[in-house]
Amino acid sequence: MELKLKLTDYRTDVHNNWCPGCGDFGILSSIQQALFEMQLNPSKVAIISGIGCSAKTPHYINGYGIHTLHGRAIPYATGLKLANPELEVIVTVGDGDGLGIGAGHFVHAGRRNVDFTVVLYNNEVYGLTKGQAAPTLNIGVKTKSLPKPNINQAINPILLAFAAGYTFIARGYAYEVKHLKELIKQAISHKGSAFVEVIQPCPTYNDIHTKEYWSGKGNIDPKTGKEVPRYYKLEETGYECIITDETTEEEYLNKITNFIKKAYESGNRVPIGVFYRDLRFATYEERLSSRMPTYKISPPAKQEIADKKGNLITNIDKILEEFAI
Amino acid sequence: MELKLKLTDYRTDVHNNWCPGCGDFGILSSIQQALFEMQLNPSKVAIISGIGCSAKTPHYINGYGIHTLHGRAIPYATGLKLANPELEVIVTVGDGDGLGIGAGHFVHAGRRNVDFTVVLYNNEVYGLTKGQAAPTLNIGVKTKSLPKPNINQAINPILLAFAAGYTFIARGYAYEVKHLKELIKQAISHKGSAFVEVIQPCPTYNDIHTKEYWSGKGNIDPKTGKEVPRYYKLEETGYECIITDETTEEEYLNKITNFIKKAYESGNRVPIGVFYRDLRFATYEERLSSRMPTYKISPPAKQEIADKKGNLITNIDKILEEFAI
Amino acid sequence: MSKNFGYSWLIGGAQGTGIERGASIFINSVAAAGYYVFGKREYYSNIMGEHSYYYVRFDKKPIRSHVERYNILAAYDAETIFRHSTEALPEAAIIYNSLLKAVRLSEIPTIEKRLRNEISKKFNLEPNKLNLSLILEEAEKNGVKAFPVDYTEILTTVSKKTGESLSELTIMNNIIAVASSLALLKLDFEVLVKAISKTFGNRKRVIELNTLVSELAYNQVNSKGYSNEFNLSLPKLENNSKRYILNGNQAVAIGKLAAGCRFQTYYPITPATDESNFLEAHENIEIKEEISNLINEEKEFLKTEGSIVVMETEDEIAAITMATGAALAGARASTSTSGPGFSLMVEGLGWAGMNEVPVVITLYQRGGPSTGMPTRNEQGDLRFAIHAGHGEFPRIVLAPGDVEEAFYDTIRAFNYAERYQLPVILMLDKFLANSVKTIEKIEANKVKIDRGTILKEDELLKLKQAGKEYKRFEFTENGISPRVFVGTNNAVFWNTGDEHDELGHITEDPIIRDKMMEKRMSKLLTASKEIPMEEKLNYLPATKPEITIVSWGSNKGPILDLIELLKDEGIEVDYIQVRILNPFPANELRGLLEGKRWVDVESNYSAQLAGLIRENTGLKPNYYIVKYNGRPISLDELYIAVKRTITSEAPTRQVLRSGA
Amino acid sequence: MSKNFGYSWLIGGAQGTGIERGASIFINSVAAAGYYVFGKREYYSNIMGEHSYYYVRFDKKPIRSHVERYNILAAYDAETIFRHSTEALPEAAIIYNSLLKAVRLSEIPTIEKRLRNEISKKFNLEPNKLNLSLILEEAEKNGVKAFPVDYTEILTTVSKKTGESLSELTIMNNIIAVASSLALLKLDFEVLVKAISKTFGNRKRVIELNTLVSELAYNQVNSKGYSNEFNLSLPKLENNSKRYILNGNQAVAIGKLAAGCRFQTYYPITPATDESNFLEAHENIEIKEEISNLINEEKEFLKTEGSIVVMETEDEIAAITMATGAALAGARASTSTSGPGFSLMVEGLGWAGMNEVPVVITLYQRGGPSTGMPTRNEQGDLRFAIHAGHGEFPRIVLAPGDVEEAFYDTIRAFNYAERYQLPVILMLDKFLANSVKTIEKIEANKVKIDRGTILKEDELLKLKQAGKEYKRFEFTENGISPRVFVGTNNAVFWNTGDEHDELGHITEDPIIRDKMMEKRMSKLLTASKEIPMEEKLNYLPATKPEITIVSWGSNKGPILDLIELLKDEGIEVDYIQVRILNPFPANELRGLLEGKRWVDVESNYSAQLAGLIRENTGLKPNYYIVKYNGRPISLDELYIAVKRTITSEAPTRQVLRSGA
Ligand SMILES: Cc1ncc(C[n+]2csc(CCOP(=O)(O)OP(=O)(O)O)c2C)c(N)n1
Ligand SMILES: Cc1ncc(C[n+]2csc(CCOP(=O)(O)OP(=O)(O)O)c2C)c(N)n1
Ligand code: SF4
Ligand code: SF4
Ligand SMILES: [Mg+2]
Ligand SMILES: [Mg+2]
Repeated sequence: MELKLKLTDYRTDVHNNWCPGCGDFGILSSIQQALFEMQLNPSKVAIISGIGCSAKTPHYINGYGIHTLHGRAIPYATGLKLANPELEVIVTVGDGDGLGIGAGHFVHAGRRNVDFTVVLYNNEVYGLTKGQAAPTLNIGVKTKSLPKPNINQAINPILLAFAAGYTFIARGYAYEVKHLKELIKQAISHKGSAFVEVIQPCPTYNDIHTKEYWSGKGNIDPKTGKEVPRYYKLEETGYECIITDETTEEEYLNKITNFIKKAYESGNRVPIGVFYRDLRFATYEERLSSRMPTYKISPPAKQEIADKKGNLITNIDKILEEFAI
Repeated sequence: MELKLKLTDYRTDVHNNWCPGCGDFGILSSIQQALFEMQLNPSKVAIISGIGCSAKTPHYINGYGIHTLHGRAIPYATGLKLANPELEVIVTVGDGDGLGIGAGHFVHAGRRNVDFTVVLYNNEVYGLTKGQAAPTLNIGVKTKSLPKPNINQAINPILLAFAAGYTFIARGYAYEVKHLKELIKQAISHKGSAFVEVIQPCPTYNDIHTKEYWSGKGNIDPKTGKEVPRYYKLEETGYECIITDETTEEEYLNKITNFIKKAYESGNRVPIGVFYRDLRFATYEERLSSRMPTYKISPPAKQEIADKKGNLITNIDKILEEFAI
Repeated sequence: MSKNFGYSWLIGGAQGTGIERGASIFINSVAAAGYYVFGKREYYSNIMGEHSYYYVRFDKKPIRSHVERYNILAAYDAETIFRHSTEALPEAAIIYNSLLKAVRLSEIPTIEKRLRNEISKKFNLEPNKLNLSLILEEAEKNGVKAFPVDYTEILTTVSKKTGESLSELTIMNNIIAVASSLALLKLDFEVLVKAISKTFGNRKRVIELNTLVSELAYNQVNSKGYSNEFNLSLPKLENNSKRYILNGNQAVAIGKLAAGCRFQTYYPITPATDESNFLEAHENIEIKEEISNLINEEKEFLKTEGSIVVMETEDEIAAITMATGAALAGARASTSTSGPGFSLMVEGLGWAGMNEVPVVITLYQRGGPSTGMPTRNEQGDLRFAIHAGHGEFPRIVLAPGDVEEAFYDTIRAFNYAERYQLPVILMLDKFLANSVKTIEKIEANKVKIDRGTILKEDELLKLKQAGKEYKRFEFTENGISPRVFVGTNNAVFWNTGDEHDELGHITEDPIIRDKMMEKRMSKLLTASKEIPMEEKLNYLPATKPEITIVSWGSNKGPILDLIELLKDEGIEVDYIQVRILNPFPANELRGLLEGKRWVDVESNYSAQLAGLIRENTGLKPNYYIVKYNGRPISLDELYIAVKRTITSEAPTRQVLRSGA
Repeated sequence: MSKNFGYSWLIGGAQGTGIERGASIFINSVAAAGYYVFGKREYYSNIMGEHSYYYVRFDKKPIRSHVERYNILAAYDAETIFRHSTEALPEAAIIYNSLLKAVRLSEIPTIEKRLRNEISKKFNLEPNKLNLSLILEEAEKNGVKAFPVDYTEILTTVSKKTGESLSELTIMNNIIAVASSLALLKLDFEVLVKAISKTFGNRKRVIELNTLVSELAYNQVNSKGYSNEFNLSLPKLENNSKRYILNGNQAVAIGKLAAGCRFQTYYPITPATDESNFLEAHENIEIKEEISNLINEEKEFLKTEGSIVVMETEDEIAAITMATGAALAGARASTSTSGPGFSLMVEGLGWAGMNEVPVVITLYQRGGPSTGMPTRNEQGDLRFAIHAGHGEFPRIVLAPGDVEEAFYDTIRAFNYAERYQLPVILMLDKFLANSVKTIEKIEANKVKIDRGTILKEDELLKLKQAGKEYKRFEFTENGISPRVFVGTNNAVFWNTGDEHDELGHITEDPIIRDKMMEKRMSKLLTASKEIPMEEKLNYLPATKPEITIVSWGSNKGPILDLIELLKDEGIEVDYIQVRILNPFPANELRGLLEGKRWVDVESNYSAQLAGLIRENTGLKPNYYIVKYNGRPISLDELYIAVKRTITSEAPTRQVLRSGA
């Protein structure tokens, strides 16, 4: 039965009400294309979002779509995935959502390494509430809806993800759809918690880091005299950072050092691509299996709990014995 | 008037109910000694804690003592300090408190650089709730009250503080009271958010990283054949990492790289001392002043708002004019 | 109908195309012409593209509510007309962009499927067959006048004259709609010109362009003879009194500044953010000149005036706890949020209650539950505000009913907070927050500032010298212990969320526990005794009331208008507005209600106020009128519903369902 | 008094010195001798050093509560006696460590200042003058027998015999106290030996040592003739029925396993953590043998049985949202917390309500507000549980009254959650959670498993083939739409906290909004209709009741014991225990209460249940009996208070204040 799924099978007919030119369109389409190229069964896909412009994503994707609470997409996704590990779970969060109100969950997800993918829509603003500074906006910057320049330092999402323990860390750009799609595919394929930051222009509120800015407006290559984009692809520079059980202490420190340098690059040369892959850690699902041998074949959502007459089938008698006199 | 304050002036007569041998005693006494040596006026000191064994600290210090909610000491402290910047504010948090439930606030405090000191009591467990794994406990470790080994990766507090943007980062050891006291004094003197992680043995629940462990039990120096402590003092190795406005990009990356190496050191050689100082950033109070010229001389808590008869003195007429027809 | 209700105007268009700005110019114009206005906004939780509209009613007498139908619909997109055509009053005008006549219903993706089907059904045509012309024809059959305006012509002319590109100018569709409306109403053009200037402040170029566009619109409307065809007009009224146009958000923000609030925290959330934005824009505070001169003699530094720190926090947990921290230091401190944010503040609220910290929370209700309908109205959080938090602790909950009360109650909120040392929740809703109204005056000193008992350095020194310890939670007769700001010399104290002794240290002693619990709770009793009746509730008695309306919050607007309307018909009704919801004015209310026929009016599903009344007095309303579709109660639907209670035709529970 | 109340025993000591373990051995011993037991724990929020005690009552008939006074006090530190000496019954025994006679009150830092003053005053001696001897003398004057036991001698002997160091052995003070008590009671030594074995499982060495210590304690007590001096004894009863000793935490945990809960989240908090720890310790689940054989034939994989995932989350926000995520996937999922944690769960609760997700929250109440008294009792969260969350959404709140109900209601909680697709809050309190009781049996199949309507892959295929879309929130008569687990083939759906259409997509359409709101809320009506009366409330009618007691939750224990006590005196009272608090059984309750004299009994300050009753029925109790000092209601104080209502001497409100 060769029922190849079409790209349109990953779309819904819900009216999309993002602003014209919003970077979110690029991210949405990267995700849809990734799902399509991986030919994932929509009924086995769950897209989980928080609250914000970005959080409307699930409604536009044909798959189980769980639009949750501001900042809480990650724990919802964790519960869903751990209850039924056969699901392919993708978490789509805004920068306010994921790193503002949701910073705590973001950090703690890194500690677990649940096998899911977190895509962070970084537009440096709170889109849906009309352009306040997000935690990724640099200090001193004044985007158009701010009354005064921002007085908080920015979070570096790549570095924070690393400090938190994510085992796959990448950055994409919303308008590099093909590249981003590949990153998302890699992130999905990665076993463990994968983090993909996406630079997402918000034409409505972020007048600093616009599409034009990223495409290179005013960024003249002294050699060619031409405008060059303000980002470059890591893989084109030969950069790679993979940590395995074989990596020696010294290699590790070297790799990490290189990684940190890349994580810090900013200004006119912002790297996109895969920053970091750590293959040393078991997924949370595997960790659970080590304690509960039946976990994988019979995860929480798949266990029978009653017979057909509704009689419970759990053997509690043995447990009650502990309390018998 | 030379009324020198005595060490006992920083103590209360509240019965201390920590377990015998708890590392918290060492931290408490380091703080008291630091306050004493700095001769701070108890009425200008505020000690703010969350919830946990560690959180009982304020009750034992003679100073304004604000014992708040689990995970929330940092925002309480932020409000207090910004409303009255003349206060010396010290935040004492547990590792569950500060990095578990409080991880979000911890990260966001780093972005502000409010001029206060955060002391993290790292005992790797949730003391007051009877020994569950704290986010600083390594994966695979089974302390005595855990039914099974821990299945979460640990947070590295030094690295997380760095990623978050703290401008002073140090680590002390609860039983090195003198050394710790000096760290706390430096942290208090630092202009901006200072973070001091303290390795804190919990004899009741942490049977892995005990006082004996840190003192060197079983850690034989191959040369001398003697047991040597599992920690060493950074300053004794000549390490220093100070970032200023003069630091070049390259120097910066080198320093950071060294810092990261130190932050990663573990096992039998754990560094204590000052890891990082960043002098480039204005404090939050200064940032506020740049927007509100009267902020420093007339901060929120010090402004008059009514005349003696209770008539409000704010000139709202001018504002109302905006709405007049 | 139109006579009783004054004039109604509605402007609609896609979010992000200047609906609010347009409405604001319109409002400023009619207000400048001497009319009282009431304006309300309806919009989606969306940044661009979804349908948004602004409703304005204006009259010679004060008004405070809306009706469901309009005299003029000003539209520049097709969707507005598809949605609102049937709400027209018999002789209403519809101003539309003549270019859009061919647009079909099926071409408008932002109209919900259900509504599309309904419209399609109503006109008995498939969505791809039903175009705007047909809609307008139908309207005209019902007596409506449809006035095509050539938007493109106007903008092209402006483009030619000024050199601005046509695409940049499309943002001015809004002003064409506004100017055309005012031209129809035959309003003096100069009034509009002034309103434009006022609206755009010192942005000269923008003012020029808008004025030019307006002129062309006036010309078109007049030259086409529309203004003659339309029978309403707006003569300029003689009126010398100064008036203001304010909404609830603004009234609270100004109230906070006036009250001396000097520390505000917030995490962005609709419809609360506007309050904080306003404060941020006014963060540098001036002191009244006479006082500032006075103070200068004493304190040099006050010459420089003051400021309010407005903090955007990482979440609402930080917002309430940070504000509480600031309050401990002695600043009047507050935070502002709506339902989802308030849900996160609950633990912090309890800590403030336990530690007797005066902190004020403005709670702007919106459509719930959960994320609900972020930009729509509801009064669904009453019970939650009263019971939020585990365990029992005192709090005061108050709910102003209109813009004026919002201002005064904000000051009172801080007074209650400091006098009784507890958290105060000031409840508004989206309707009150986002609706503007003409108000006659704000009497800044009507409410005095009362900070309660605070011990200062010198008093504490005396205490010390007398060998006494300062006890933050000293047991007292009325439950109130003198407060000290953190940082005050000659004292220290402790706070803890745990039960504590008088010093503030943890205790589990059952006797101290009982005393401390009773001390805390007794403050509600003290407050109940001290707060005068008129702050607790508004009672508008009638000589021979047919029924008594009991309600709270923003329903006040339509209720007051209804009372006038009924009076015109010779019908009298009573009205009780409960303003302090906790501690509940049980005795006062029982006194007023016993033996009366009464109807409970609320914008929520469960009639929460009625529940509260019954819990506290045992009394039950004869009728319920509730609404929970996210739209505020309109005067006309309320009129029908209340009249049915008077004639006893009403079922016990009536659900109001109007609103687009 | 002692006759009516059976026997009471109290063991006290510093936290961390084995009080609970000792009590457990004592309980196992008297239970093994055939007695019914009731045991309750009182302890500080502290790890080591503060005073903790365990109270055990035992009798030949079932008992479920405590009295304030004891027959035996078993102490091995001085503090216990300083604190509890005056609670002795006239002929009670106090077992103490003879070495401690010289300890003075002033030497005990863990006694609160207030209490120290009180004791000092009572004995009219300064704390540094008042030593244990004096206390004991005073007790003896009142008829108490003080029995010094030489703890050191026993331990020294053991040390010599076994080679264990004396300091390691001090942890066994607890067993000396226990064994001495049992010796006094002349309990067959073998019974104790068995209880020790049972308690320590396979830790052989520990069993040996404890047995040895016990033997020496028995010898000392007997050789000194204490057992003869003490007039109570515990003959072994003939009793073949199997019994269990369980507390509320355990009953809920076992209930969750039985109910098929397969995903539990928690963030550590007293007194909820024990439940999750229990589940963690039983994370690998066995299926009933007969079923597992049956299933093997069909499904190979089930041979391996199942498991419950127990997640320690980063906070309570993650706990509720993670559990909700798991519930969406189809697992029966729950979380467990107490007040502070529940305060953080409020937003997540609303989302579950809005999205109709079956999730169960066990809410263990403790002394509030705020951090309050983490290890003490209260029923202060009732209103909060019912109203938590902004906006209005359906939830079911139920409160079992004892260990058995805790088990059955836990299963029902999951049934309600899945049948009505909503969050269910199962309320207990510290008293019920931490108190043990003898129970006769647990009938595992008394409550059937009801998962509500769930569409599976094949049914969805049929729907699909019929060209129909699966609608997660389909409008239905009773408000319940068939559910599908995320991951089920042939379907997808959407969830959102925003108001939504039948598919689950955001909508702000006022008509759909009304319908969806009504659909959601109507589920409460459906539940009200379907849930049988006996699950909503327990009614214990009397033929000629002098008064009706109305209460909820753990007060059931003392109330039932009181009813028996009064019956012995020929006094009859009625008892209504409200078990489902939301939706409130208003009609049922009105029917039962109308025209009756009744007294409301609650462990909180505001009499929250009474408020609920009045809100829902208009009825008001004649009397209130409340308690909020953190200690559960004792049988004796309740006896006095209720009797005063019968004789009409009672004031309207009586506050109970007993407990140490
Ligand atoms: C608890 C809570 N607080 C506040 C809000 C209001 N809110 C809605 S969206 C949003 C911010 C969105 O910003 P971001 O996460 O960056 O997403 P974007 O819109 O930029 O994609 C906020 C604060 C909310 N929904 N819930
Ligand atoms: C909201 C909330 N959740 C849970 C608790 C229960 N609780 C009290 S202390 C504590 C953990 C303390 O651990 P840590 O912060 O490491 O401090 P320590 O006791 O180890 O010093 C917890 C979870 C609480 N008080 N509040
Ligand atoms: S506000 Fe910004 S992020 Fe939101 S939809 Fe518009 S462009 Fe996109
Ligand atoms: S439990 Fe651990 S951290 Fe807490 S007081 Fe005891 S030793 Fe210290
Ligand atoms: Mg954003
Ligand atoms: Mg800890």
